[in-house]
Amino acid sequence: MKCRISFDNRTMTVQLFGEIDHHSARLIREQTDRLIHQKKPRELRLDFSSVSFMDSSGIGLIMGRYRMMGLYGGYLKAVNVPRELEKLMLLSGLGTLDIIENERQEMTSDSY
Amino acid sequence: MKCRISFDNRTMTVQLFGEIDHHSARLIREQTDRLIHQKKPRELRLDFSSVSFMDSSGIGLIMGRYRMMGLYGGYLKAVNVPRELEKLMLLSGLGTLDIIENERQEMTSDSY
Amino acid sequence: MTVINEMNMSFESRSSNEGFARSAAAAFIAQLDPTIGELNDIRTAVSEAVTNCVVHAYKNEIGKITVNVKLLSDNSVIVRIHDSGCGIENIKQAMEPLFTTAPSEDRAGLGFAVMQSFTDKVSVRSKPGRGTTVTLKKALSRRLSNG
Amino acid sequence: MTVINEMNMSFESRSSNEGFARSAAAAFIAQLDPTIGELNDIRTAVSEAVTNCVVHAYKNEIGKITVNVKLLSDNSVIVRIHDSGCGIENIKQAMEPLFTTAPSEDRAGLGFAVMQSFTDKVSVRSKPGRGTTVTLKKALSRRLSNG
Ligand SMILES: Nc1ncnc2c1ncn2[C@@H]1O[C@H](COP(=O)(O)OP(=O)(O)O)[C@@H](O)[C@H]1O
Ligand SMILES: Nc1ncnc2c1ncn2[C@@H]1O[C@H](COP(=O)(O)OP(=O)(O)O)[C@@H](O)[C@H]1O
Repeated sequence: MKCRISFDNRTMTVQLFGEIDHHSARLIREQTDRLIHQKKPRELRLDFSSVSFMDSSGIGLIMGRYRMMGLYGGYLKAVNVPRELEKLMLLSGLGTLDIIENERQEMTSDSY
Repeated sequence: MKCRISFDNRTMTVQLFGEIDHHSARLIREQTDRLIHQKKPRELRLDFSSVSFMDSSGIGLIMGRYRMMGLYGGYLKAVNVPRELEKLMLLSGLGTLDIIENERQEMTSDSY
Repeated sequence: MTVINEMNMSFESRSSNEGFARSAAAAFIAQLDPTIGELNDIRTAVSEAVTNCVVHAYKNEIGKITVNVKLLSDNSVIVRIHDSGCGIENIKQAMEPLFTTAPSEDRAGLGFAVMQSFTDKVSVRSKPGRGTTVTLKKALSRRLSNG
Repeated sequence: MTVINEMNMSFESRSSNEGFARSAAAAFIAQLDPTIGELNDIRTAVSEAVTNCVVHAYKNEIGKITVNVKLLSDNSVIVRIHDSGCGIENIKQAMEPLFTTAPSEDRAGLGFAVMQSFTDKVSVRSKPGRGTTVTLKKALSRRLSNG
């Protein structure tokens, strides 16, 4: 599991790859947290498009970053969440926090 | 492991899928041998393009069909052999039987 | 119900083995020709149970984790994950969604909740100081392509 | 050389377990970040050894096969495949390319030859009537991305 981190203005995007579990979450956490502290972005975008597996450790990862961004007055978005991860995301209650960028929205704009 | 069998004139083509080992070879053998006996093709083409794994059971499968085709006065060709299976095919001595359809030939004809 | 095939494995409670454990369990169960969704559910539930052994059962030590997988004749699967770690004092509380004893480590407290929603039945036996056994059961859909 | 991680598994000598066994061994070894070629070599060699247990060791019965995988600190791998089946009378002869005692079943007699050419070292211990242990060793290339 590697992640690729990029910045655009005050938006930090973390492209996640492969399987997110307790083992890989630690590595991702180390890489992202250092940069969050350094750069204090306004928006943290976690891109799940290349994630093939995730368990509740991934939920812990998201929640931890969500709280951290809140402390800095910023916010977090989970984007491009694959269909297979939706079940887990919904179960976790992340849906109610309004951090998952909705695919339906994209589809609507497509259909105009 | 499934295989798809088709006929064109007196050529019988077996498209192999997935992993070829002792377990799956039995199923492939049962399906092909019945049809070889029935239709007595002149040429048997085993297409390896969709094979993701093979061990020496696959060599046994090829050799057994090679002998069977010989009994009927026909012949066998192994076509579209992926690079990863070449090591195994060469080790087995199949190279000397001239049954592997050479990729280099295709490349040569491409370059004219 | 008869057991048509069975597998045992054991490995150390290193976090790098979490991926191995769920992959191996899934590779064994793949024999029953489950749907991709079913296999992903099992992979996820096994990952939760094995991770709990690494994170909670053997907090500051390396211990042994064993996984037993049974394939049953009614097309269902039983996976048993066992550790000889610290055990659970209050199982009922432990299984409540969001309950966790390790919030500082980004644990979401959702491990048992995920196991429960991704399988048909979760049972837990534990003795404080002796270890924990989690048993997951899941029925797979019967498909025509089977056999 | 120290063992940095180790795994054991056991399963029945059913041919449907051949695929599981090589996949599980490969999933464990994947931790060392081998190349695709190296992983395929190991997968193939393990498949040969496990198939031999199914086909030869337990010819007309179902017996237990155990596989032990060790990851060593020098980035090498040891895989041990054990059965308690019929054993091998003449190991030297058995290891000769093209030698097989089951030609009728489409065995090519190349199992040991494949193990030898796909790994660095193959050792065989066997007692007729008691069983056979095959040990495969393979060094993996060290890559910069490692760690
Ligand atoms: N195998 C285990 N050994 C000891 N304690 C465990 C084990 N599994 C779970 N627990 C306890 O149950 C609690 C809830 O587990 P779980 O729902 O998986 O959430 P999480 O792992 O995020 O804490 C854990 O915080 C821990 O206290
Ligand atoms: N685990 C085993 N138990 C008993 N006999 C074995 C075992 N492995 C190999 N043999 C013997 O060694 C011979 C050669 O094995 P191998 O090179 O793998 O070729 P093949 O499996 O195609 O026969 C087998 O035919 C068998 O007689």
